[in-house]
Amino acid sequence: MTLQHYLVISAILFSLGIFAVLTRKNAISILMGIELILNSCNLNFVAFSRFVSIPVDPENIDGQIIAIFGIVLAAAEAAVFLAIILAIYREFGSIRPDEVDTLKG
Amino acid sequence: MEELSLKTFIFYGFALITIASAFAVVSVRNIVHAAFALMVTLFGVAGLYVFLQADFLAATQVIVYVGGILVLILFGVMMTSGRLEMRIHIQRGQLLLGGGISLALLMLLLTVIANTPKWENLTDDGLTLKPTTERIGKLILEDKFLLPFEVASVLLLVALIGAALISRKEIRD
Amino acid sequence: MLLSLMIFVPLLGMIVVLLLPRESEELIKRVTLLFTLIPLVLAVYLFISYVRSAETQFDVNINWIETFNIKYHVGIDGLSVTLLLLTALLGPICVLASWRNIEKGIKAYMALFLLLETGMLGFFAALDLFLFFVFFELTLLPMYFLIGVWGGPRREYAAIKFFLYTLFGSVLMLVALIAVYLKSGDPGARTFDIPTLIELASTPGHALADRNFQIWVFLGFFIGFAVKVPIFPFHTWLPDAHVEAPTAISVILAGVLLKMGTYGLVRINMDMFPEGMAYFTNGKDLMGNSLAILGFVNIVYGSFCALAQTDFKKLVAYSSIGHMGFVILGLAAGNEMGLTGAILQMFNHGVISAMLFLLVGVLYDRAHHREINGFGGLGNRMPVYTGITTLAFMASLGLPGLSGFIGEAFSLVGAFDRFPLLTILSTIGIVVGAAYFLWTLQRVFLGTLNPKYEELPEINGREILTLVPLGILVIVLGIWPDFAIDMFSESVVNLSTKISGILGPQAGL
Amino acid sequence: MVVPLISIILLSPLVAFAIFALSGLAKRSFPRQDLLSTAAMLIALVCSFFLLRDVVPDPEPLAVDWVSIGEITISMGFYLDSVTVIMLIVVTLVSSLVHIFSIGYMHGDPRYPRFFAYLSLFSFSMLFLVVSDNLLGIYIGWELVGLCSYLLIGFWFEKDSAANACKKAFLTTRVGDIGMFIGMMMLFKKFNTFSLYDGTQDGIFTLAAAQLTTGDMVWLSIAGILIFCGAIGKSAQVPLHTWLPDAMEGPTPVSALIHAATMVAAGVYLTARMFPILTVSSSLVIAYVGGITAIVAATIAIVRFDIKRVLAYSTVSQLGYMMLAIGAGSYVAGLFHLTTHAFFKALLFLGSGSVIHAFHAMHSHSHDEAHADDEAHEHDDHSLVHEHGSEIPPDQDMRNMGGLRRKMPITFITMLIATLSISGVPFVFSGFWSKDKILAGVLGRAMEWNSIHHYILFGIALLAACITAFYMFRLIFMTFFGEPRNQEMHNMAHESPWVMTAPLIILAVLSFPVVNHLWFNKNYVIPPEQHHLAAPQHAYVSPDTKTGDANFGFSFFGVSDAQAADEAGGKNGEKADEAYHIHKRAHDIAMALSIIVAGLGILLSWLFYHRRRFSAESVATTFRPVYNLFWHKYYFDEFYDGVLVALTVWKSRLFARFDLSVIDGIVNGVSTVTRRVFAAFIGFFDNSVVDGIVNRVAEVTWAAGGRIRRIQTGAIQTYLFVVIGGIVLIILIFRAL
Repeated sequence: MTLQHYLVISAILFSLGIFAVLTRKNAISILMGIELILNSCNLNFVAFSRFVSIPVDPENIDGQIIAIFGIVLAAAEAAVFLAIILAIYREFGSIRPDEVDTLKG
Repeated sequence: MEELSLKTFIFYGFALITIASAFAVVSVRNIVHAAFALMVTLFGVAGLYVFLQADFLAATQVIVYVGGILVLILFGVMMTSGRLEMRIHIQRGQLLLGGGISLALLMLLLTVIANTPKWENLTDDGLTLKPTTERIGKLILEDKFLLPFEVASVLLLVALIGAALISRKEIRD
Repeated sequence: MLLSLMIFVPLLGMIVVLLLPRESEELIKRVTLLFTLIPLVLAVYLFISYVRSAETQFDVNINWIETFNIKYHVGIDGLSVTLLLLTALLGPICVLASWRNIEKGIKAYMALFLLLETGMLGFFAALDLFLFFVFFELTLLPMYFLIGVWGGPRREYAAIKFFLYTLFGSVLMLVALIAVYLKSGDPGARTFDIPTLIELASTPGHALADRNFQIWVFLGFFIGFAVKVPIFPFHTWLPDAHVEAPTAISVILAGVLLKMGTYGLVRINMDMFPEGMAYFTNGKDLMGNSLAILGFVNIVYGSFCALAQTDFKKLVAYSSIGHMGFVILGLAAGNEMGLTGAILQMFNHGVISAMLFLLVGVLYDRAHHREINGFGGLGNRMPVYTGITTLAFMASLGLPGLSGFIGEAFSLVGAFDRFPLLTILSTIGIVVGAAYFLWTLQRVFLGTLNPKYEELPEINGREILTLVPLGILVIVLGIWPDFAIDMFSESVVNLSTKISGILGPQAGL
Repeated sequence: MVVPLISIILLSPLVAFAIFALSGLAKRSFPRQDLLSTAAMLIALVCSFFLLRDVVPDPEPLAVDWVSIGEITISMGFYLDSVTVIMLIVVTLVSSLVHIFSIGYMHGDPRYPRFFAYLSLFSFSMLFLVVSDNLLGIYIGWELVGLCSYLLIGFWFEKDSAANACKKAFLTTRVGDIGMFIGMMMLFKKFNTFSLYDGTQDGIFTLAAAQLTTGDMVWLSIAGILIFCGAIGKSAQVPLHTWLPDAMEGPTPVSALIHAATMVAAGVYLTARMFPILTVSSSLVIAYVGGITAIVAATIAIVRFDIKRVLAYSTVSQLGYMMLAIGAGSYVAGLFHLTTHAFFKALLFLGSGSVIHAFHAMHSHSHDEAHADDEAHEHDDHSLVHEHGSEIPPDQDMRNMGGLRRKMPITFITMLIATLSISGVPFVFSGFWSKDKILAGVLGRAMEWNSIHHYILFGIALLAACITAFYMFRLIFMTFFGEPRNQEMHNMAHESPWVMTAPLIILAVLSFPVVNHLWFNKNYVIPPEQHHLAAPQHAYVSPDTKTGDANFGFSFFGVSDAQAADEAGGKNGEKADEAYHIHKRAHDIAMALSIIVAGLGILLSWLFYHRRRFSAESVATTFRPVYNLFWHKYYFDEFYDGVLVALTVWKSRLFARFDLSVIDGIVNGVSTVTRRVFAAFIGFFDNSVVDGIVNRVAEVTWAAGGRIRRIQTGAIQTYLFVVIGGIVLIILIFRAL
């Protein structure tokens, strides 16, 4: 397995995540897209850490730790995101982002 | 074309599962189905972690994502819609534009990956890492990542409290 | 080091004042007083420990901006130590004079005042042309605000006028200054150092010693200083500024700022450009008499204008113009008597006009107007005030035994040697001077008491305290002028030999 | 002993004044300033007498370096010769007596302590002037006495007339002082020193004498005349005499001390001090000024009714006399008359003060109120009698007096003695001797040089002597003889207390020739030599002034003529002998003539004012133009006020307006023009370009805002589209590059 394999997978996941974020009309779907993006990033970190550090220090696992932090971040983010979604839902009765447009100029 | 060993085969399998389920996440109309597809994706990524010899991370991925976040998402779906099956409505123009942009982005990333010589032919063949759990524990708790770790824990705390506060019913008081 | 300490102590004081809370006004005043007393003590020490010679002393010479060879070079000679003493003396007096009559923003006022004091002290001590110019300009800004914010009804007009006038002069001065710098040597060897420049300017064959160059540069500096002095016709900012400025600022304006002009004339124009000076004072033709004519015009014109004033402060302001004319006349003479008289007159005018403005301020604080004809018969109501005013008036009109006389008399005696006719005509100013002061004395203090002022309170202890040191100086210098003359006689002899070496003995108008 | 004594003389009055000034600054007043000042003056008087012993013939000045600048050294110090000592005694004596008199006269005045303090300051200044050895010192004293005169004339400054008078006095004398100052500058330019006598360096006199052989007489003459200008101002000579009569607004003791005995005589003293450098031409100018003053003032005095003004004009006239004497080369005679005049004129003033005191005591205890009240009142009664610049206060108006000799015997007798003295009644009164000496000196010079100028001057002097006798007796007759003209005031009049009469009596004694021996002993006062008279360019035969002036004393108190002649003959041989004979003859003629004119004057006065044989009014009507001329004091004041003062004020207004409109106008104009020109250009630029741009930008922004705001959909996904699309685009662009 080469680095490029992982990078390609990661890139596909990332693009799909972006696609979800851009096109879904449901906040929770958007959240899922974001989770995809985060996963692709974590995958990137771990892959780079693994392959690029081999000539220098094969035992380096810094990328993994960053990925752990990424997961932590994702967890926190998911919690807050859902809380916000709940609040919005109470306020607007909808979680469709295009209906939540009080900032419209 | 390289040799199709078992390991390679399994790797491609995981990759395929991951990508296919991710595609399902963004494409199925039922949000609950999407959530379950996401679960598959997350499993796939965990599998890929195993291939990268990140055992602890793979476990974490399964526990936190599948056990935590995904459940959270499902709760969110239930609490907002009142029913588990919820149709996802997509406009055509938006779909096309979003697809275009995503595709462009993908093409871009792929060209970058293909055209960066430094990243070519980097393999980890024949190298096995020692189990990482212990080292991760040490790195986090007594080495250079102590401070980020503490910050992350505070972040989690804050997120916890914040989420509880925001989602409270009587917010104005 | 002591000298630098003296210059920058008020600046430190300014910082301290700025750190104090706005509400504790008494504390601010006391702190300001303290920070103006320190330079006074230092100035007295310098005055006493100054060794009589023509050399500069207490020099500090360190690099400041090396690219242009600008140095922080300060030092004193007999002339500057005298004026430093005057400045340092007027500092605390002005603070005391501002004790009660500054109604708003006392903190900003005191801070600006301290900044002004640093500028003035630095100016008199600077021995680097650039530093000299920096300090010269440094006095401008606080002065602008002090007049423009705390002044009378037309303060903005007066402040702008003062500012633009002085700036106009400064610009010409700056041009001349740069010209001197560029001519002072090859690139790399150029200097702003005043003693060095003086030496170069008297080295035959050096670019600075060129007669034509000196004449032009002389003119540039002269106009810059002439605005400050002020010399006719650059004087009209003075009455306006004085009338609008608060009392203490008038005191500084007349007591110190005008001296900056004449000090510059001596320090730069005479000492550095003797050839240029000689061109304007050789007495051969119109140009050769021009400086003396300006002095004469200042005396007579200022005196006559003063005679016509009915605003007390304006009268004193015009009298200042007249009295500064004696300085110019004495400088134009360029001989020992004339120079001594001119320098003495600088110091004495500083003391006397300070007294006069303080006295006007005392009256203004009580009656809230300055119209001379609106008073009358105050002599009975305020005998002590009348007594001090009479002393100041007499000193100003040149009564022998008081300091004003010595300066005037020596200037005239010196000038008579070279410009007999102009000097004789200038004596008209003495008579007119006596006339307007006595007339004022009569209109304000003599005659029957104006019933409006039956309850006018007598001058109080604080005000007396501000006037007494000046009064003592007036009397002491009148009786024993050598006390001051001794300080700068060496420098004067040096200068006069330099000038007369070029001029020769011939007389002008 | 000399320096300590002089120091005590100078310092004691100064200390008295300083105590007043310092206590005033502390807003308290020293309890007995009167006694302090008087005591100080008496100390000075005693010390002055001690100094009599220390006089040496040709003394060195006792000087210290005052200012030194390079080569130039200006010294300040004392010069003590016989003239100095005599002046010291005169000043301290008169001053002491005036102090004592004032204790009575000024009693009850609200500013009583201040009066004595001023007197002390004056005494100091006058004494300083007298003892100074150099021109600058004299000038300092000169101006200081002027200040004191100013302060004392304006002592009752509530009166506008007093306030005007003091200002006028100071300014008028200042004009003269400027002349003196210019003269000093000329001498300094020439000789580089202010010292008169030889000390460590040569003084002006020596240097001038050395210069005379090379001869720049014009320079020296001009300098002499200019210095004399100071004396013209201070001694109230024509044309600067007008301040002295006005100065009578001051308290009467002041008039006696300053404006009769001492300060005004300082001019004479100065002229005498400058005697060695007076050239023939400057002497002649001085003599003429003196002569004209003598006659002009005397004629004005005839028609005055204010008792103090009469005395004031009399003083002016007598000062003219002294000037005439010095101008005619009679150095000793001038100074002699100065001393005798000091005593009898002080006496006359104090006597008149006694009369005024007697009168106004009834009005009010406060002087000023009395004056203020009566001024208005006076205006209605005597609208015709309009003294220029001021009304006559009723207590000084001789037309309110008469018959006082019984009411005030001491005042009467003492004033009569003084009047006899000033009128030149022969032999027993000092005034006769001094006046006679002047007349003789002038005539002697005239005969000796055969000079028409001096004959004219002699005639003037005789005429003035006659008029003097006339108006002085007019004063006595109007005041003390006849019937009281104002019964009410007369009833209230009384003799003054002893503190006032005692000084009168002492001065009366001094009006007899008790000090004459000082002047007749030729070894005591030695006239300085006038070297220029020996200079070759003068046609006149030089008389030896030592013998010429000093030797025609009648052997009454002084040395005999014969004795003097012997010495002169022994020293100077034939020429002196010849001069002596001329002067002897001149003296005889002058004495006879002076007795005749004095008698004539007294007789006329008696006929006019006592016997009423002729009516003064009818004479006045007959010679209306002449009377008017005298009455209006030759229109000097009108000329000064109407022309010189008005011109000065007009000029000052002109200058001020010029300053305000032209100079300041130019400045403001430049700023206006700058503003306008720039404004025209910048206004255009501003409106069309800058403002235009601004407005366009605003419009565009406004319009754009209207459109662009639609982009702000409020939908997050729209934004995300843009952001991500943008990123992709940017990367694509950079990749392409």
